[in-house]
Amino acid sequence: MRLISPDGSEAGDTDVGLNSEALRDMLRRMIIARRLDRECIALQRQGELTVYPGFEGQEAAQIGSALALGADDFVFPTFRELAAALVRGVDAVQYLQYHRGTWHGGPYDPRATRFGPICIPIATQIPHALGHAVGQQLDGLEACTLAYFGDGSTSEGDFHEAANMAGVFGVPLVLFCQNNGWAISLPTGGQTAGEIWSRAQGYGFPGVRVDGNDILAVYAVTRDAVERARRGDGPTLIEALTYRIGAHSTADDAGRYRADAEVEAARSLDPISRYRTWLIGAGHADQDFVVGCEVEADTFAMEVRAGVIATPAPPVEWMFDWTFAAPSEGFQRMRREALGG
Amino acid sequence: MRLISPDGSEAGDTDVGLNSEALRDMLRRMIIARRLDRECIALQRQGELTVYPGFEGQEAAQIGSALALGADDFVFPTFRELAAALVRGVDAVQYLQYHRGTWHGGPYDPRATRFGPICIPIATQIPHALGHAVGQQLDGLEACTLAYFGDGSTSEGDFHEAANMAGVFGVPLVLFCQNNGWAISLPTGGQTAGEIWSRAQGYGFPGVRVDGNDILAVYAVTRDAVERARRGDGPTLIEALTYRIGAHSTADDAGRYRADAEVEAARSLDPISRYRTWLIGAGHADQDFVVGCEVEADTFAMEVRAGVIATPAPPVEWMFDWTFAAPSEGFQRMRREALGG
Amino acid sequence: MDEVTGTEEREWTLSGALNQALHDALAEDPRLVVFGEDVGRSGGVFRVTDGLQSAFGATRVFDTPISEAAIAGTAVGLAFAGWRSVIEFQFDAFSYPALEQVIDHVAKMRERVRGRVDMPITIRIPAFGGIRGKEHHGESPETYYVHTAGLKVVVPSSPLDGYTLLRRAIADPDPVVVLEPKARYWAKETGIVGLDEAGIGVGRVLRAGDDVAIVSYGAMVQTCLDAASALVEDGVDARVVDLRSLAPLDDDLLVRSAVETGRVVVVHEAPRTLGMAAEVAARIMELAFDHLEAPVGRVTGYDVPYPPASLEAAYRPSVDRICAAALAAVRY
Amino acid sequence: MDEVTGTEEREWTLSGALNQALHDALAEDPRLVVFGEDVGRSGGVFRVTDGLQSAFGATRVFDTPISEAAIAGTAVGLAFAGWRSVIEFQFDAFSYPALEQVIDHVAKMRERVRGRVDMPITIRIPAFGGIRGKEHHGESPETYYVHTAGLKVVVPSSPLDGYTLLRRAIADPDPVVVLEPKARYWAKETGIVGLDEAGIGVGRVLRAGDDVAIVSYGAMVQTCLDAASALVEDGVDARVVDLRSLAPLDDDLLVRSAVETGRVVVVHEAPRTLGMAAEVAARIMELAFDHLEAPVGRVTGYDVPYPPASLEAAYRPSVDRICAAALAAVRY
Ligand SMILES: Cc1ncc(C[n+]2csc(CCOP(=O)(O)OP(=O)(O)O)c2C)c(N)n1
Ligand SMILES: Cc1ncc(C[n+]2csc(CCOP(=O)(O)OP(=O)(O)O)c2C)c(N)n1
Ligand SMILES: [Mg+2]
Ligand SMILES: [Mg+2]
Repeated sequence: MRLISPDGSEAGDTDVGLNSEALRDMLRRMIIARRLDRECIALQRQGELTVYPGFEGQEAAQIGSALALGADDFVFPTFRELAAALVRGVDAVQYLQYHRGTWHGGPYDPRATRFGPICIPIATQIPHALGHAVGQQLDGLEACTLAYFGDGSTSEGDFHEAANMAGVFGVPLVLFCQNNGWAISLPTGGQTAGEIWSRAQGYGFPGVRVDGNDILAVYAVTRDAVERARRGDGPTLIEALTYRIGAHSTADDAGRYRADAEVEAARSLDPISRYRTWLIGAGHADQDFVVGCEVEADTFAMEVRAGVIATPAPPVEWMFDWTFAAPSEGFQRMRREALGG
Repeated sequence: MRLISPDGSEAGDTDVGLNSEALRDMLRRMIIARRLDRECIALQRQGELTVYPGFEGQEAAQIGSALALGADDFVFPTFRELAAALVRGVDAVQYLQYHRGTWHGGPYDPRATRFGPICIPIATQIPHALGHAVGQQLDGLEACTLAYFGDGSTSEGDFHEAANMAGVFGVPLVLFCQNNGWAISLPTGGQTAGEIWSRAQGYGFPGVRVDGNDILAVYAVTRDAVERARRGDGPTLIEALTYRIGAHSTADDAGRYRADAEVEAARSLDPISRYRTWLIGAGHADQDFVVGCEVEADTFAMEVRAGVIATPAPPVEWMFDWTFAAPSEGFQRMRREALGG
Repeated sequence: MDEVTGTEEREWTLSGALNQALHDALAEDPRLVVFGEDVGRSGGVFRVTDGLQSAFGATRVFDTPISEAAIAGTAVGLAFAGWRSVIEFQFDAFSYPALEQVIDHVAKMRERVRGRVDMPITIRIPAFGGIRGKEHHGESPETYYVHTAGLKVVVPSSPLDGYTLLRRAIADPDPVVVLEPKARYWAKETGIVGLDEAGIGVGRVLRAGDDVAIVSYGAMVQTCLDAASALVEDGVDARVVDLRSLAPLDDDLLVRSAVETGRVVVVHEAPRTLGMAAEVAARIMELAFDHLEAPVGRVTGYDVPYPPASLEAAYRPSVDRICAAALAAVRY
Repeated sequence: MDEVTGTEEREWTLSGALNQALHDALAEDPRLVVFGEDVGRSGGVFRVTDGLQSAFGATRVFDTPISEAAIAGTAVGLAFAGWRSVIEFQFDAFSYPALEQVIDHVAKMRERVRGRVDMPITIRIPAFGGIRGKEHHGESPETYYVHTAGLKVVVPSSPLDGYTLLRRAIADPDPVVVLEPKARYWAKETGIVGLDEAGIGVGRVLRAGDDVAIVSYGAMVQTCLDAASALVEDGVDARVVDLRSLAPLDDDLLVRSAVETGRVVVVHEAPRTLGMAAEVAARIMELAFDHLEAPVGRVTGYDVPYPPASLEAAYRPSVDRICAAALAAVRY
């Protein structure tokens, strides 16, 4: 499924029901997200963040899908969905506490933002999304849960168990796979001999493959899946084909296993330039708008940088403050021992 | 896929390349297996065996598939493949040591019989079969590995991880699912909303559904999968539709969750009567042959009963004798402590 | 099943008392769900969930596919949606496929999100041996759970206490693993089920005695009581302590027992190395070293896989082994 | 990488020495395979498998999909086919998805088939904290493995010993879990790698001393040596014991240390409850009670999830905490 070609020309019906303002906003968010991603990599190099997993190249997949969600919907992300987090209204500085090393997966409030904690154990967030969708079904809500995961995550038992159970229960779940071509050093071809989107059939619900670098197409297929889920028609598996332009993380050297030529070829499919070309060509925006976005992005990146650097290390008490809602006397004794000396 | 209808009439080309003797042997093995299965249930009721999981109704699925294997092939079973074990030459009395409670999953020699240990943790034997097939591929053997598992087993992560990895490596593996309609109290419809055989597509290899009560059809599809594997063309997923006539085990009361009417309907699909009708109708055997098989089955069942009852409890040393190939001094001290007191 | 509880005195089996606890908890909290393999229509392998689905409907009490990791993960997701869960793993070893979810998320999630979401999850596991079960049906998994920071672990040894501990586990805002001694499911006790019994973190003395303290939990408690009776002939007055709660441990009770008897023997079915007795021994040494007249004794399973039915008796702590250890402590 | 080993003296990092051990084992045994996530083309997150695929080919050293349970299960199946495996789990917590396979089969299979098939499987796990890693990247999983009967567990604390222990683990006919202290991967040591060092089950004394024995393993050993040096100022002569092998434990060395010093402190990063120190303390009490002048001290991580990078230092045993515990033992 594709609506805009890599060169920016129309490849399908681009009227996905969004007005010019909303369409411009998509470009704005992609520009801001990419700028922030690059700032984070700089912050890591300068020792202000621990290992950081960049998402350059995946802006359309993340922002297009997140924009298709409503306020009542809920997201369970992996560790690479900062762009989607921004769409959900997660505060960037709070989010980056995770990479700053000042707290675990949920430094922001997952309930308030309806964006679950950053999740590192591969595919383990998918059963959480299933469970949350079961809860929405029990509560009879017209809302859904979306789980983000990568191509590599589809090899884990947790993906399978959650997808199959979601099919059995017919819960309002959207399984959104960002197939960015790589899982650290393993290309998708080494991850599976099948096609990820086609797994859905075996679970009894629809699977769809979309050009993950085409933000309009991503938005459209995700919105359809979200509506299906809210209607009570059950889960959908979406495979968004995109590409991880950078290394797996700032700790990884992709040069060891990946040819530069492949990356160059991928750059020609860039989600931002493609969408910008189309947006301006279709008369929804002009060059000034783009410049405005870039200025806004710079300012935002600088604000986030300042906020991150300003964040102090947490007090030692935090190590004990949230382990239990009802801690035992013995636990408190250990806490005192730790704080005492 | 079906070659013989429930009423014994031909539903396809029944020439699967077997001569009359081989065709008769299929009936003989099914009659003997069923008789032994019933004897085991009696032995359990009499306290000579611990909990026993019967396989009545699944004789064609097990025997038809096991007969399609060669001496160099290897099987990793679940806990319900006694009929297949007999085909592989596993000694029934040795096998039943497991249910006698005198030893664990491998009371017989898995290497000599090329029949892996009885496996209870659902789906965990499938990765073992994958690994064994990887070994066959490394050794460049023209042989394959077959994993048995049930419909319920396909919900476990281990099934998925092993199937997907097998597709990636293209190893000589046959994934043989006996869909007997139930997983203890859960009907297959509660296990998955999809079709089991169709999962294969998502892993990049063929999946096929066969009438699991039609021994000729089971034999044919398994033989094809085995030949594919030996040729180096990779894995095949076979879903054999059969039915668990009895309870999950002698400890289970199927009356709590299953309607008798369903069981009655299933009896009309019985694999033995159907095949007997066809075999005699096609002139491969006569009534005397059938009677001969029943007599042989009685004798065999009585021999096995005697062998089982004659089996003594193992010596306490056995608890320590095989934990390690190279036990430590401390382990030996604990052994002496246990045997001393 | 009774609709009313805690009222009249009657005879309970552990299975029946646990069933009543689930029934009462479901009746009390409309946002509690019970799910797992075969817990719905069939009522569970040990009948602990018998009748719950017909009483509360298939949305509150439901069967799942055979997917332990997803079962545990579903409970985590339900907690985010404001639901309280009781999940069952059919047998001890069948809780292992969910260990990643339990260790990484069930135990850590509240800390991970800085307390913004509680994890009121009860994990029921029929555990331990003694029923002539097949391999993987007689394991003692407590060490895996007790060592995992963020979990509470309880083990009832009797029907009435089973009711109390399961109700407390369900009501607890934190994840609680309830290890149900399957060898005791049909043990009987007469009384009134209720919440009067002590809560999580508190052990109990089942037999007074000042010569030696025999500390245990679960199915072994009865064996320890039998050993204590047998020790009378040797003129030994043994105290029997039922830990009830393995995490948190009742340190005060352990110290009191050590101080008052000077001799402690810990009994469990799990393999010795890093079994609960190691922790109990280490704590008693830390907290009551000067009061110890003898080393804390360990009467445990051996460091081997749980054996087949025919060897169960040789593997599990026996009255003889417990008495021998108690006498060794007394005569040390 | 050198084609020849054990010959010339040179400087080794732990990562390099482990890499050499794998290289030499692959060269020696044509039926040995190495597989896991990112171990092939990329050479591993910590470079431990660097260059092995180009040296031995993609059939002997291969990448797998992200399927830890299947990776462990594959090693079991390969053992049935007569192959020896070294598998890697990328980080401590990422070994948890395979726990069912490891507990039910890797550890039990030889016993299950009555010794007819050995399980020569080496499970490599970069473990423990200290690298400012993200959550799930700093766990100390040893208790899960040490308590599981049927497994052997070793932890190198230095490059040269890393070579020895990994070679011994690979050569062992039984499954061996090798916990590699990731904080020490780049620590340097000069010498000749070889198999002269002691084998599995044997610990070593890294610093002589008779006032108190500080017992540890892995990355903490260096911290203990630093503490021992600091203790000199307090006039305390501390012995430092590197366990090397957590299962089996070197009971004789533990007893000797307890008898000769009368005072023992055990140090590890894992949470305290049911951490290795509990077992060491319980054994020393069993085997050397009368020689103890003070309770065995435990300096460990706390019973909380491993904290974020900023709090690592407050969680892990420090020189100060170790010295305080050693002094408490000496002055008891
Ligand atoms: C259970 C588990 N195993 C291994 C890892 C190590 N790991 C971190 S990211 C990653 C690759 C994930 O690939 P994919 O799902 O495609 O996501 P991407 O990194 O491409 O966004 C791996 C193997 C992990 N985090 N969790
Ligand atoms: C990991 C695990 N979970 C649960 C069980 C309990 N159990 C034993 S058999 C069974 C049902 C298996 O169903 P299926 O795979 O269809 O095989 P069948 O019994 O029908 O032959 C279950 C849930 C188990 N043995 N292992
Ligand atoms: Mg990827
Ligand atoms: Mg079945």
